[in-house]
Amino acid sequence: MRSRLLCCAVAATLLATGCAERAGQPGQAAAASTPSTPGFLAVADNSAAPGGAVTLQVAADNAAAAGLDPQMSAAAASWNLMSFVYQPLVTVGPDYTIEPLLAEKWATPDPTTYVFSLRPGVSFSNGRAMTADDVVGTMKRLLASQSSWAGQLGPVESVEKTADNEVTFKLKSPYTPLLGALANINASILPMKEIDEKSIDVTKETLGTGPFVVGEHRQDVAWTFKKNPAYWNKEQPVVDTLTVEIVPQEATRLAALRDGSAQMSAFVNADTAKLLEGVPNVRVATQTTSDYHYLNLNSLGKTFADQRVRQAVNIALDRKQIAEVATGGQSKPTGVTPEGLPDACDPAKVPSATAGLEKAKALLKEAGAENLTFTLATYTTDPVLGQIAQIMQQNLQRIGVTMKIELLDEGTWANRVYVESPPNFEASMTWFAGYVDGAMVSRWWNPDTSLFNKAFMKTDPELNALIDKAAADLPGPARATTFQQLCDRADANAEMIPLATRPQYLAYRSDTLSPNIMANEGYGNPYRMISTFRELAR
Amino acid sequence: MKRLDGIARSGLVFLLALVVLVVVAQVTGLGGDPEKIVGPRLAPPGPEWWLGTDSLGRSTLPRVLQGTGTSLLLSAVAVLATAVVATALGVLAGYQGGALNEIVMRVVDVLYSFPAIILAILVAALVNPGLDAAVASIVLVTIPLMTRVVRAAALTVSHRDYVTSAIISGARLPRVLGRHILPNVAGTVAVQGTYALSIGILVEGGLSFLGLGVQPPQASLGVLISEGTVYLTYAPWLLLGPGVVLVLAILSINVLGDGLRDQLDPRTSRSLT
Amino acid sequence: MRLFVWSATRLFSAALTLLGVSILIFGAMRLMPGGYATIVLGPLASPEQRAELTASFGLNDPILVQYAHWIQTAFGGDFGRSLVSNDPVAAELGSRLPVTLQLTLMSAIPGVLIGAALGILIAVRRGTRGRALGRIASALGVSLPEYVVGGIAVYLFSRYALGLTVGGYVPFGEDPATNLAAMVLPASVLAVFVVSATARTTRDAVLNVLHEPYITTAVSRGQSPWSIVRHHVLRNAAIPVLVVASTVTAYLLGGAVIVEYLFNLPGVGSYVVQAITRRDYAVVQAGVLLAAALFIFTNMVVDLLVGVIDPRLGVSK
Amino acid sequence: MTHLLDVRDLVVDYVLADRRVRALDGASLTMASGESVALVGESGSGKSTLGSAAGRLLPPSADLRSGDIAVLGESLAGLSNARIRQVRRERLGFVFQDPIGALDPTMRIGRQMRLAQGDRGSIRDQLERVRLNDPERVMRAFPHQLSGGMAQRVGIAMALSARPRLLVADEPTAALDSQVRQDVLDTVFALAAEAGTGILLLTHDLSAVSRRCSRMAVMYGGRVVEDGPTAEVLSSPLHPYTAALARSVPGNTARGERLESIPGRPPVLTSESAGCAFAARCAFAEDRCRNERPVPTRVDGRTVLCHRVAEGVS
Repeated sequence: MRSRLLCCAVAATLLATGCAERAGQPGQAAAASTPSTPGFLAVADNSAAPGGAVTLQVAADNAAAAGLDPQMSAAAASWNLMSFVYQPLVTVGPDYTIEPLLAEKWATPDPTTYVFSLRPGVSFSNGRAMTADDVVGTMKRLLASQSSWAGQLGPVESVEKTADNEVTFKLKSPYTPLLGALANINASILPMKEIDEKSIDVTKETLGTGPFVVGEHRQDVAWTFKKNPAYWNKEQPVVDTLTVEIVPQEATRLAALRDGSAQMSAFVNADTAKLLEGVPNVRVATQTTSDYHYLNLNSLGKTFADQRVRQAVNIALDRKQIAEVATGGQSKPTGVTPEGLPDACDPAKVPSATAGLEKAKALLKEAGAENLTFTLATYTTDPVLGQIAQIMQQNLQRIGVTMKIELLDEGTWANRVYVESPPNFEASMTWFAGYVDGAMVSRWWNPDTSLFNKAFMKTDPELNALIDKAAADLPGPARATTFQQLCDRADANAEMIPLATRPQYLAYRSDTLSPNIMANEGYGNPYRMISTFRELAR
Repeated sequence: MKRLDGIARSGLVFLLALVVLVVVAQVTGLGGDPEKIVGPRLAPPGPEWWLGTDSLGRSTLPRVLQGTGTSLLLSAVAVLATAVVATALGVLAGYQGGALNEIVMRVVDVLYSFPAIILAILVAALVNPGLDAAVASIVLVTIPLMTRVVRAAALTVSHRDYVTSAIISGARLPRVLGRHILPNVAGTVAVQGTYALSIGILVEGGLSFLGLGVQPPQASLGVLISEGTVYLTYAPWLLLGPGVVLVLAILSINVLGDGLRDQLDPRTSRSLT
Repeated sequence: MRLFVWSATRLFSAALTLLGVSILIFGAMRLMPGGYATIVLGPLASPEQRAELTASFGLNDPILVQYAHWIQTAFGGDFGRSLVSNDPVAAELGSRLPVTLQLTLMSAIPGVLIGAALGILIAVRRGTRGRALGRIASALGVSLPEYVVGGIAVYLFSRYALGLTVGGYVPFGEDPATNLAAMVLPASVLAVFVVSATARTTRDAVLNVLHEPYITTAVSRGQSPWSIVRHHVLRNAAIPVLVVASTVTAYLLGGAVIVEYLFNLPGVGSYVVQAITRRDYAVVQAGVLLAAALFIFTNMVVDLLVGVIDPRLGVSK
Repeated sequence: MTHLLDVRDLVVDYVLADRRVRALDGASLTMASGESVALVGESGSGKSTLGSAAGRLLPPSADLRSGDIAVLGESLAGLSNARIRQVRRERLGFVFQDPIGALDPTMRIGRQMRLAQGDRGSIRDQLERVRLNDPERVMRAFPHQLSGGMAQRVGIAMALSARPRLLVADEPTAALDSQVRQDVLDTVFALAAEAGTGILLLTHDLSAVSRRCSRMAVMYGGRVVEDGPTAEVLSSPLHPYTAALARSVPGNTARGERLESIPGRPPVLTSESAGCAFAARCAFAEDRCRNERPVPTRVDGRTVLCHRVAEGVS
């Protein structure tokens, strides 16, 4: 089977590497090309003439309660759409490195102080220049809001305008993931002047500094975006119009790629490459992400109150087989800190990975739960969940445990897990976005701060201490040890059990589109470098 | 039972053969364990797995057999329930007429004017997906049509002379319904039953296509076919296996239905020359 | 006068049925687990956020109050706002109705006509081989699930450029060529079912009519077969055909969800199904009412036609 | 001279799903132009099959084994479809038993008359000829809005509108009540006589036969067992079955006399009958009758199918 997985378009060394102080224009590509650029799956061919149009197809539209307010949305689908219009201070480069965006450069005189120098010449799409006041106002609005992202910013003490184009963050205690958190769309800079004057309602309209402005939007049908004339990077966006069609059915998106009516789309099905095999001019690339599926055992419920029973289940799971079978070998087992992020822990070293099936049977015997039977509740919108469930079912049979599977529609599942009190499930499965720093997603293991799992997870002071230490440690071997201890502890508690990473499969028309796609993605946005996409063969 | 004509008979034979094969596979585990992962994913048909393997590496043959069993059983149970309810409602409405008839027809109209697939999804969401949701959806979708047909049949029968004479000679309602109306309506119920059976399988298939049908790891023809449609381009055998079985099963059911109905009132063609 | 009385009773029973549908759908949506807030706010939202959002849409009022309010505004043509997009539901349904109507018309009308013609041919042809073939073919047509036929069609027509596109719908007014290129394929996938269902019913109806004594009279008068079919068979067999036509239209109006999904057509059916999974009450209630109203309307039209064709049953009695 | 209708030894079977039924087992009958003949017999005797065969209107399941049937010298069996239709249009007329059922329920009477008549003559006149007093209303009416008598008059008007040479009336008045029955029959015979149309009246109403038909043929077991002038056949029947039939007619017996019914039931033949079909029920039957088929013999102006007719049985 000819593997057409990886594609190596004409490449050019892209970014000037540098130390903490970064400078340079993202997306600026030199002419020379090398077979493959580290950290990239596809690199745009800059010889193609600018202008033209690009059509993308995505699975879901923005369906946030707070409409288009970027600070309030919690779904990757919403983040991606808004990333065309709004921009944060910093962004994520290849291999999860933090790159400058609206902040030209930043300095960290001490672990609790971050001084950002704003990029000159940046304005909102209505022409008004972005100021430090916009940045400060945005951060204050975010920290005061009920958005889940407020917590992710960590222990922020103050955000002050310290010079004309300079904003300084003061933290109560060191918090390494701050830069990662600031790189997400939730933290993008809003037109605070207009918001304070109430001349704009951000839940209904958009006014950002990004490469595009919204043309039209028909809910659940399509968006059209136009080039933002006032964009600070004069050479971007390369194309004039961007159309984003909402197409939930994967088979239909595959068809659109076959007949060329769409130029790029993301898929969840691991066999996307196989399904598009033999179709001329279609390339499929696997983008590794920091997202991962995890199993949730309700430790406040009757069945899994006993830690030994939970550990037995944890030991019996074969993460390698889950990664191999459910995603065709393109995902990897992971611990709490997502596999692939800097300093991430090694899932092979956690206690459950080294204990054998006999230990699991012994634990069950000790706990008096030899022929344990329980039901796993998961949902249908992500088909991989059903497949993983069926593999776990066979893994558990090896230690005499019978697991029934209940595939619900997402509304019913969410209600039984998060709303009903007491929570109406023994075990459930879903996935986390892993973001860009190991310390960010591990915050969800502390029910007191994450709240959503307060009703089905015990508070473990020792684990919480490790979580806070992980956030405070500076990147490096010290933090790696803390992460490993954190992974081991969570693994022993066996309440929220990470399984395997959740890659995205990106397919695009190589005859009409020349995109820039990074090999890794922390916020589930395959179109992060949309402003550099070029239309070919016009 | 007068002889069914050729086509209907072959339909009946195929159905019986299918049921026997499914039962034998269930009992003796012929063709392998439907839930065990036996080989590489999406492997083409070969000696160990005659219909190839699915996206998890399980052999498709035993899953098709299990799926057929589930779908047929599911629809049969649903159709039986529908037959009982629809016959009761239809006969009462058809024979009694008046207020009862009006109420029954209004309820039936309400269900009938609900788009079938949406009714099925509502039920699946209310009763949580699974066997009972699938059965409930099929029952709710097939009851309106069947009640209407049975009512029409009961209406015509109740105008026949032999019914009037039974009433005149003092037969009470249960006797009239039991002895006179029911036997004559039974034929129509049987015919409509076969059609309801095929609608049932299609409705279950539609639910599975939208992900709300039978729960994994159990399979139904609908589940197998919707997965097969996804892998159509790379692993066509995933669709071919269950697809052929489903179409042949429904075809034989429909053809059997035609045969039964022709039995009731044989309508051979006539020449117009 | 009699026509007025007849239609008045029909309208009354139709209104009653619609009321029944509204109660059923309203109740079903409220009973369904997983309120709107849970889905849209997602798991990370706090209970207070959920409570505040639910209250803001008046979802905490007693169920009867909500129902009364909804029915009252519905009569005024305001079906409330979608909880997801906050746009008025009536507008969205208005823009989606033409898609479903066009899909229905493009598959029902040719489907019924071809089906009826086939049905007559099968019934009148005396060759046993012809009839057996016709019977199996029409039984096969009814047995093919749309998602199988659709799935195959989606693959074939996207893989090889055969002139028809998968998706890419634009309103007919805007660009008829692209519109047809996007609509012909889904319409023909649905037509497979329509043709076979109509053919089967027509075959039975025609066979019934052929055995009527007035056909023998016509033959005894030396009327040619086609004159007999044209004058006597068509009119008398029309009633069961009309009934199946209305059933099929009903199925297409609300039921063509799977084809709308597969071919990415912004129709009413897929919109309602998506709204169900998102617990977008206003959309589901309005969508289902619309589909039910259209179905009841088609039934009334068919009843009227039946009355015109067969004087014994109809209005002019 | 060519007969109006010439049926020679006609054998017809009906092929059903699981068996064959012999309806005509060698029936012979001739009619001269303008003659009115009554064909009498119990149901199952084959008279309807003979009537239908006269217009080649037998259903597809009918199988014409042997014998021939000719109208005005033209044998019907070999005719092309177009020709047989022309014969039906120009030479034949049919009136059926169910007056309302024989009319298309969805079409007004006027339009159906136009279909039957083509553009010959005015429909009003035709309806007046059959003594329907309000032609306008009848023309606008639908069949179910007419009474049985009126509908049958329309049927007759249709059948005679093309001035046929032969009118086959298959129990035309069976569905009508007695008083209307006589008027309808008077109308048919009067109009037919006026147009010189021969009538083949299939009936089991002997009283109607005696007053109107010059000749009468009695059918039993798919054969014509006695054929001759009506008065003589009724008054002095030569065939035992005809005698028994005559005795069972209520009108013919003196007051107080018991009506005699014929023991046994009419035969259902599945193939050629070895002997005389009536042998099983005949008081005078002997071996010859049971295993030798009787041949038609002429006895004082009548044709009879009975071995012992010469001995003056009956």
